[in-house]
Formats: sequence, structure tokens, C-alpha cells
Amino acid sequence: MTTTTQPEKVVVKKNFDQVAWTWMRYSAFLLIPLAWGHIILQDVVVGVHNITTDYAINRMANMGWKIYDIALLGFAFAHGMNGVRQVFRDYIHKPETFRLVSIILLVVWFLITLVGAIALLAIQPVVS
Amino acid sequence: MQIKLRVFRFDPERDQKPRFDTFMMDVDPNDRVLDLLEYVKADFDSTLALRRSCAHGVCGSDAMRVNGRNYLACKVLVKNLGTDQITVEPILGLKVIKDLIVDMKPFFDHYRSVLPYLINDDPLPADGKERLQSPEQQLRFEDTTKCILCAACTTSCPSFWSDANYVGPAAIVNAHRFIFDSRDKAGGKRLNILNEQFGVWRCRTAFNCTEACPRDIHITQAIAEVKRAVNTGRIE
Amino acid sequence: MSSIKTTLTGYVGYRGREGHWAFLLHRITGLGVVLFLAIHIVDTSFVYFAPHLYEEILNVYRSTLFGLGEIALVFCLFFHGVNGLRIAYLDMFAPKDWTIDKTRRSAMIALIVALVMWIPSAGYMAYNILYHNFGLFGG
Amino acid sequence: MANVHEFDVVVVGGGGAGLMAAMNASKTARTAVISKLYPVRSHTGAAQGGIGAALGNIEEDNPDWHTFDTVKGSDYLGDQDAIEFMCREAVDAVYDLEHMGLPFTRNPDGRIAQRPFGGHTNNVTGKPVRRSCYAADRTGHMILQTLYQQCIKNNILFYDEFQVMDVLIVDGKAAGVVAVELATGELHVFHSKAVIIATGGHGRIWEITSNAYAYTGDGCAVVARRGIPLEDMEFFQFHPTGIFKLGILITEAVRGEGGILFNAKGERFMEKYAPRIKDLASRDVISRSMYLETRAGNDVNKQRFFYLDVTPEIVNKYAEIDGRTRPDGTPYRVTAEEIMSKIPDIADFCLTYLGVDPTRQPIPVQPTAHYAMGGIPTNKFGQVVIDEQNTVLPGLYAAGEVACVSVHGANRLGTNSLVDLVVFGKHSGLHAAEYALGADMPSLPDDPTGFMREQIDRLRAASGSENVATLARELKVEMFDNVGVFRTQAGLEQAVVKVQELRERFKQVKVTDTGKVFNMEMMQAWELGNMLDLALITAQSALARTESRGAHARDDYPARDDANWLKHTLAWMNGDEISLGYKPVVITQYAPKERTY
Ligand SMILES: Cc1cc2nc3c(=O)[nH]c(=O)nc-3n(C[C@H](O)[C@H](O)[C@H](O)COP(=O)(O)OP(=O)(O)OC[C@H]3O[C@@H](n4cnc5c(N)ncnc54)[C@H](O)[C@@H]3O)c2cc1C
Ligand code: HEM
Ligand code: SF4
Ligand code: F3S
Ligand code: FES
Repeated sequence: MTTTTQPEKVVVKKNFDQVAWTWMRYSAFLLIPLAWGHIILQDVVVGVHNITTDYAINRMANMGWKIYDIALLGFAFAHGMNGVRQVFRDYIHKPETFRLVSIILLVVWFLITLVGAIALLAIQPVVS
Repeated sequence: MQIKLRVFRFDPERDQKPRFDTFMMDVDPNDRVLDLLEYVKADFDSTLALRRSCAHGVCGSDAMRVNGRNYLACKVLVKNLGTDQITVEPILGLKVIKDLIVDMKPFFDHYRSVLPYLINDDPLPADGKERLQSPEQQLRFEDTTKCILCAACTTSCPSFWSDANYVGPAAIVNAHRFIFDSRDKAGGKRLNILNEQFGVWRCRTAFNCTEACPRDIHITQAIAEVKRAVNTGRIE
Repeated sequence: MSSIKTTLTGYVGYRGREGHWAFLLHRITGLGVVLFLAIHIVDTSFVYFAPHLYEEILNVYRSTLFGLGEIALVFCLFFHGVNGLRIAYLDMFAPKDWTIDKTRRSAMIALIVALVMWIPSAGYMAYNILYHNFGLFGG
Repeated sequence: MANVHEFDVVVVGGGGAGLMAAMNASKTARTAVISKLYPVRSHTGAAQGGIGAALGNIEEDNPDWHTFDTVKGSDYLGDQDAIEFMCREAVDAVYDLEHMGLPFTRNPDGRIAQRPFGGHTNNVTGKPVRRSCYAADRTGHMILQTLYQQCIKNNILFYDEFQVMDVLIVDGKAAGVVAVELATGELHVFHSKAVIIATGGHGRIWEITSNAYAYTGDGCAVVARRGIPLEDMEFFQFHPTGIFKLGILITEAVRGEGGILFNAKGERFMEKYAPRIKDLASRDVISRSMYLETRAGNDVNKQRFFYLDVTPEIVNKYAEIDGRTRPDGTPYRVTAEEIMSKIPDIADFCLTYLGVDPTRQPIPVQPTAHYAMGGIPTNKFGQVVIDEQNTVLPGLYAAGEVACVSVHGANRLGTNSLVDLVVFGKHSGLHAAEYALGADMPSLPDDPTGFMREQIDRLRAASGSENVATLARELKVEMFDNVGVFRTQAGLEQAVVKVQELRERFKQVKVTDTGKVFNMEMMQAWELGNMLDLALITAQSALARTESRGAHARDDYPARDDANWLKHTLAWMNGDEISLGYKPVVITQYAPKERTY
């Protein structure tokens, strides 16, 4: 019997959890250079003892690092907060409660990201 | 050999709380754990309640936790456990009714929710004979046809422990069995069902299911294939 | 049965294999990192909003206790990253490799890779703490 | 007060026969399935080898050959009209199953694959024919799952884990059944116009058995207590290849794929007993040969077992000697992988329970109690018939292993039980629904649960000096030794006495659990009562039949005796007494001949 095994095409309606799942994975691939790069550089290679306010300011003000940090902020925190949402989803079974928690998480995520973004974008190098 | 068997006991008509009964017994290393429970019923305490039927791993009655891990009691031998201390408890995540018997209703409800039956309204072959299917097409879904609905997988799944609304690996396995059957026409419907809140995305690839499956079904693989089909909209 | 009790019984009591431990560790490390990150974003923004306070924060950072936490954080991020790649790769690109043998092995490898990355880093970070905070090694 | 439910048709049993009946009945009648196990736990799921149907997908075959093979297999005790009907219907039944989604193993051309099985032959050449349609070695599992799936699709109503303990018969008509809900201990009356009994067999009364714990013969015992006779109970099949000591079945398909039986001397002993088809002779012949070998001292280690060898070397060696070919004419040669792919579950059982890899080592096997040819007498519509004249009891049906149509006569051919389930399951369902549509709802007796409560109360009131497990153990050993593969006058007489003694002792049985929720102890005690009843009927029917035929082999009467015994046994139970009667065998085209393989 000759079977041309054609893949069958079907329409699957997009779902939020599906998008979140995909997001978790693609962001993860990006987070390897971003998050690992950041932590290896700051916490291991440079080390907290060598970080001063000036160092921090100058680094954050540097254009290259600014873009890097913005990307890190955007991807890591959103990845992480969605992770937290998924974890809560496992333990909270009342839809209303979960909706409430999601909204709180969204607000927290937004505020913290906003604070971080303002700091990153507005900061000027120290002239000395 | 001499073993110490601890068995989870709970009688809803008498006990406030579950307890463990301990039995010291002399057994053959080739005995099944199910045999030990039968010895308990025969010689120690005939009130012990459990489900069992085929005694050789094909009916799916006797999934339980043996030394903390899901098995069919009739498919695990004393010698496989490598110890003389054996603890038997009901599977986790379904309500205990009595001793080792749990309420299977939620499990079967999940199973039913994925349309676990062939759907094909096309006319049958004119000669009244079989619909053709090549050996390759049959092999595509053969693995997941082996499921005996024992619930060992679903009740070993961390996602199911924390949220019993998750359809669970067994239901996904049974959906897979039809989604990838070349004769079936409702794969899309099932993928849409599994794309919902309580569907495949709840699987965190913890892999306990595959480890627990007494039929050696590649459950996590099947789930991944379903996830992929949901994402790509292609059943191949 | 309350599901929290079931969940904990399962998480801790179920004798799952590598996949089970990888799942738990992935979750714990993910939550650990996100908790740290939230704080970190806020405190780092002090550089802009209140530079004088940032100095204080840096002092906290330099404390021994925080240093140990940082070492743990590095482990968390390494393991979470390696294991995250593992599961994302298998799930998205190689479902066929979700076999018992390969999964047990890949989970072990993920842990080992994370450790291999972590141990030298941890050593170096520990050295820094000892050097700066305890004056060892001529610090 | 008991809960009362009303239906047109109630089906007792959720195995292959029950589900098939329910599906067909529910097309026109309000139907419910009552089962003591979840339907997917039924023993149909254990069937391995395949379902026989003359599809002719690989080589020439036709339903007439299937009919003749079945008649011959039955040692001419099968009713030929029913056999013809079944073998003809088998073909469509298999196609029906395929259309329902059953995942059969396929030929390269996309058609259902078929393989040889014991006793199925090409009637012209006498050689084995490929007639068994299969899904690896889990055909029964696939049938059970497929039927259950279709029942879900068709919204069949299930009462899972309800154990039926009595059938109601009012004014000579079926009026429903009474069951206990295991989860609560509550009694339920299922008031209906028609009842279909599909509760499977009773192989648990023997020590070494391939049968499930649930195979305690509830259906037969329940109707027997209501004065309905049981037919041909002396005919119980011992399958030659059960795993040593455990009794777990090694399907005949292993021999179909080329496996060979050896005795302690390394001889292929079936050459002596069935020179033409050797290891593929029918089951009774092989089990009996094993017994004779044992008597001659040729059993392995003097432990009454033999070796079944499917290692590729042996398979290929004997395939060459036998000149076995593949359908395309090339010599039949196999590899370990190929064997593995044909019998994966068997390989798994051997590894799990014996630590034996069947592609490298031989499997120790011995005869194991397997299948009840006898049971509740029915005609080919599944209607229960209650006397020598085949008088129908309106509204009462039986199908599957519990029924005796009789298509298996004195010995069932492999693959024919699954055929029986689907064919007679279907027709009993259709017939019952039709009957129900034309019948009025019978009235219920005044105290519908009375007889059942009486049985339970008797168990509760017993002094408790006897242990269920001990009685069961003694029964099984007695039956295996004296009402087993080979039987003698003295042995059978002893068995009757022993079973009577056990029945007496049973009156003082111990039931400690007084609870209602899942009182499995009570149920097990009740089931033991059923087994004791059936054991007595079996032993007495066997004692009376002074000939050897099919599975009933008498040392003292080694020959078949058509002049006196070409007839079906009917056994009635009146309290502790069994009375026997006989009815003729239906013969259409095939006059009894000597049976050789
Ligand atoms: C190991 C093995 C292998 C086999 N291989 C083959 C093969 O290859 N080919 C073949 O043709 N045949 C084979 N057979 C035989 C065949 O499988 C069985 O005869 C057949 O499946 C019986 O089906 P059934 O529907 O009559 O009963 P079952 O499938 O056993 O169903 C009985 C049902 O009745 C219910 N029940 C029982 N008592 C009660 C009660 N008191 N109240 C309520 N419900 C009750 C049970 O819950 C169950 O659902 C094999 C048998 C065994 C044991
Ligand atoms: C270093 C690269 C990273 C990779 C490769 C990665 C990968 C992943 C993946 C694939 C998941 C999804 C798990 C699943 O759905 O089963 C996940 C979950 C998660 N990640 Fe990450 N991640 C990384 C970094 C981070 C960072 C920086 C954080 C914190 C801010 C974080 C926090 C989380 C959390 C909280 C979860 C949810 C855990 C759970 O559901 O159990 N991850 N990660
Ligand atoms: S997939 Fe395996 S473990 Fe899960 S229910 Fe089916 S047979 Fe049991
Ligand atoms: S255990 Fe659970 S998380 Fe997924 S891989 Fe199995 S379903
Ligand atoms: S008793 Fe049937 S699977 Fe264990």
C-alpha cells in the first residue's frame, strides 16, 4: 500500500497558556546569554566588592549596556513573573482568586519593571 | 525471606484518621506485592480492601504506591524492591475511600473529556471491508493504544497532585491514540480541548508518569507530540 | 484530602526519579531567582532615584550573609538555565528523546553541567568574601 | 429501602460480550450496564492471540472452513447451526470492530494482518491457515478498549462497581436484577424487561489458572440458584501453555509464530500425538499430550512442566524441517526482533515474572485452567433456554463466556471466544431490545431484595469457624488434581465428596468485616459460595459422562462414545442436590468423525 503520509492540517484556537508556554521557552533561549552574562560578569568576575555607585552608574549609562540591561529586564522579569503566575495557578483552584492573584502579579510586574526601566533610561553618566 | 510489610489502612466507617498496619511475613522473593496483600487477607486481616483482577498487569486495577512509587501491585516482585521493608499506600491525588481503594471517578471523567473514541463520519469502504491503514500509519500511534487506564501515571504527576483539574497524562495518552490515528477525523477537536486551561500546558515534564507506566508507554513523548501538534496545527 | 497536603506529600514523599527532582529544583530555583530579581531591580534603581542610599545597599551586598546567598543564587540561575534548556529543547525539538534512559541521563547531565559551572564560580566568590570581609589571603 | 431503577434492558457485565450487547441494545432500548469491575478491568482485556475470521487477507480461506474447524475442534459436541451462524458473522464482526477503530496490526497492503492459530486449517490441505486477526498480542485489550470507547461515544449508562447477586424472575419471565453498590453497600433493584448476563467465566475454581480473581462464576451461580440449568459444565478448557506455577497465559500465537514444545529429553513430543500439525494441534490435544508425557516421566525436573521455545534458532530450525513458508513462498525465517514485535506483552510477562527472555531462553509452561465451554444454555439469539426442549425463558439472555450456545462444544478453538463475544453479544443485544419494545414492564416481586438479603444474612450469621482463603485453597487443589486435565471415576467421586464437605464447612465461614463501604471480604465470601456451587456441578457432570471428549478426558473411558454421549449435559441445582438431564446436539452438515490432527 502506498501511503503518502500527508500531515493533516487543523485549526487550533490560540490560547493564553499556549502563548505563555511558548514565551517561556523563547525567552529562555535569550536569557542564557542575558542572565548568565549578567550574573557571571557582575557577581563572579567583577564581584560585589568591586562595585561602587560610580561603577554602577557608569555601566548603566553606557549605551551598549543600557540596551543589554533593558533586554534583560524585559525578558528575565517577565519570564520570571509569568513563571510565578504558573506556579500559583497550580495551587490556587478558585478561578476568582486566581484572577485576583494574576492581576496583583501583573501590577507588581508592571510597577517594578517601570521603576527599573526609568532608572535605566534616565540615568546619566557621572562626570569626574 | 522475612519481610516487614506496612499497609495503609483507613475505614471510613470507623477511623477518623488513616493508620498503618504492620505485618511480618515469610515470602518468596518472586512473590508479587499483590500476593503479599492476598496473604494479609488470607492469614492476617481479611478486612483489607483493595481492587485487583487479572494479577498480571493487564487490567489496571491495582495501581498503588509501593515504597513511595507507583506500581501495579501485580507487576512488582519483592525482589525488584531490593529491601525487606515494604510499604504500600494508595495512589495519591484521588480521594481514599477505604484502605487501598480510591475514588476513580475524577480520573475517568478526565479520560472522557478528550473524546476517547474514533470519530470518522466518512462513508465506509464500499465493499464493507476494513479501512486501509499502512503498517507505518498503525505504528504511529500503537504505543498509546497500550494504555490500560490504571492511573499510575496521572497520580504520580506533580501537576495533578496540586490541581486535580489537570486532565493528566492518561487522558492525553488516550487523546494521542486517536489524534495520530490516520482513520480519525477529530484530531483538531481534541487538540483544541487539550489547548485549554487544564490541558497539555499543565505538564511540566516532570516525567514521573513515564517512569510509572506499567505498559512502558512513552507518555512524556506523547504529550510533547500533542503540544507540538497544538502549536503547529499539523498532525504528522 | 486537601490538595496542599497531597502536593507536599507528593513533592517530598514520592520516590520519583531524576525527572521529579529536576522539576522540583527547577521550580525552587526559578522562584528563588525571581524573588531576588524583583528586589534587585528595585534596589538597583536607587542608583538613579537615591544614589546616596545605593552605597548602603552595596554594603549589604558585601556582607557575608548576602555573599553566601549570592553563591546560592548563582547556582540557582545555572541549574535553572541548563535544565530549562534541556526541557525546552526536548519538548520543542526532540520529543523522541523523552525516553526513560535518556531523560534520566539528561537530567543528571544538567545537574552536573550546572555544578561544573558553579563550583569554580562559587570558589572564586567565596575567595572574594574571605579576602574582603575576613582579611584572608592578604586582603 | 432499596433504590429502584427502571430500564428496558439491563446488561450484567462490562466485558466484551456485555459492551457489545449494550451498544446494540441501546440503539432502540433504554439500556444500562452493571458491572462489578470497571468495564475496562474485564477479563476480555487479557485475551492475547486474536479473533478468528475467514477474511482471507493473506491466503485463501472461507467461513465454511472455519465452521468445520470449529465443529471438529468442539469434538462434535458444538451445535452446528450456531457454529455456522457464528463463523459467517465473524467476518462482518471483525470489519465492524475495525470500523469502530480497533487498531489491528496490518499487512503491507493496509489490510488486517492474520496469523495461524491452533486447530485452524485449510480444509483442503489440512495445513494451518492464517485466520486469526490480531493486534500484536493484545487483541482482547484492543477489543475491550474499542468497545468501551464506543460505549462512551454512544452515552451508554454504566453502573460501575455494582455486583449483581440475584436475578428476578416473575411469572416465568425476567424482571430485572438485584445488585449491591460496592462503594456504599446499598442495595439496588434494576427493574427491567430484559436482562442480559455477560459475567464471564469461573476458572478461579482451579489452582493453576489463567483467569482473573474476578472469574468466580457469579452469573452461572445466580441463575442456577433460580432453577435454571447449566449446560456442559464438565467441559473446561486447560490451556497447555500457562507460565509454570503462575498460570499466566502464553498465547498460542507463540506457537503460531513458530514456537516449539519440548519435554525433559529435548524431544518435540507433539510429533507423536499430532503428526500433521504438531505444536498447533488444538488445546485439549496438547494438554492431554502433556499429561501423558508427565505420566511417562518426561516432564522437566519431574515438576509437571515443559519448555516452550521461541528462540530464533529453534524456530528457524523447525521451520526448515517442516518446510514452512511465508505467504509469498519464501522460506519462513525469523529474527529475535521480529518475534519481539509479534509478542511484546508475552516477552514482558516472561521477563517480569520469570526473568526469562523468550528470544533467548525457553519458557517453562504447564496446562492452566483457561476457559469455560459450558455455562448458561442459550440459543443463537442469546435467549436462555431452560430445558431439554430448549424452551425459552422470555426476557433472559446470556452471552460471552458465561453462556453456552453451544459453539465450543467440548473444546474451544483459540480465537473463537472473541468471535463468540462479539457475535452473540451483538445478537443478544439486538434481540433483547426488540423483545423489550414489544413487552410490558413485568411487575416486581413483593420483596425483590429478599433472596439476596437472605444470602448475605446467612454469611453474617455464620459462626466464623471457617476461613474463606482456606476453603478456597482446598477447593482449588482438589479441582486441579481430580477434575483437571485427566479424570477418573475414583478421582471424580472423591472430588464430589470433598466439594460437598467444603460446602458444608462454608456455612460456618468467617466474615469479620461488618461495614458497608467496599466490604470486599463479604463479596469474596459470597463469590466462594458461587465457586463451590459451580465446582459441584462440574464434578458431578464430569462423573456422569463416561467417555472422553474434547477437554473432558477420562482415564477409564479413553474413547469418544457417540452412541451414548453425543448430547449436552444439563445440570440443575436444587439446594445441595444436583440433577442431570441431557439434550441432543444439533448436527447439520458434519457427521461426527474421528478427530486427528
Ligand atoms: C489470558 C487469556 C487469554 C485469552 N486469549 C484469547 C484469545 O486470544 N482469543 C480468544 O478468542 N479468546 C481468548 N480468551 C478468552 C476470552 O478472552 C474470554 O473468554 C472472554 O474475554 C470473556 O468475555 P466476557 O465478555 O464473557 O467476560 P469478561 O470480559 O470477563 O467480562 C465479565 C464482566 O462481568 C462482570 N461481572 C462478573 N460478575 C459480575 C457480577 N456478579 N455482577 C456484575 N458484574 C459482574 C465483570 O465486571 C466483567 O465486566 C483468553 C482468556 C484469557 C484468560
Ligand atoms: C537562564 C536562562 C533561563 C532559562 C533557560 C529558563 C528556562 C525556563 C523554562 C523553559 C521554564 C518553563 C518551565 C516549564 O514550563 O515547565 C522556566 C520557568 C520558570 N523560570 Fe526560567 N529560565 C531562565 C531564567 C530564569 C530567570 C532569570 C528567572 C527569574 C527571574 C526564571 C524564573 C522562572 C520561573 C519562576 C519559572 C516557573 C517555574 C515553574 O513553573 O516551576 N527563569 N524557565
Ligand atoms: S498511560 Fe500507562 S500509567 Fe497511565 S493509565 Fe495508561 S497504562 Fe496506566
Ligand atoms: S508527570 Fe506530569 S508533568 Fe508531565 S511529564 Fe508526566 S504529565
Ligand atoms: S490485577 Fe490487573 S493490573 Fe494488576
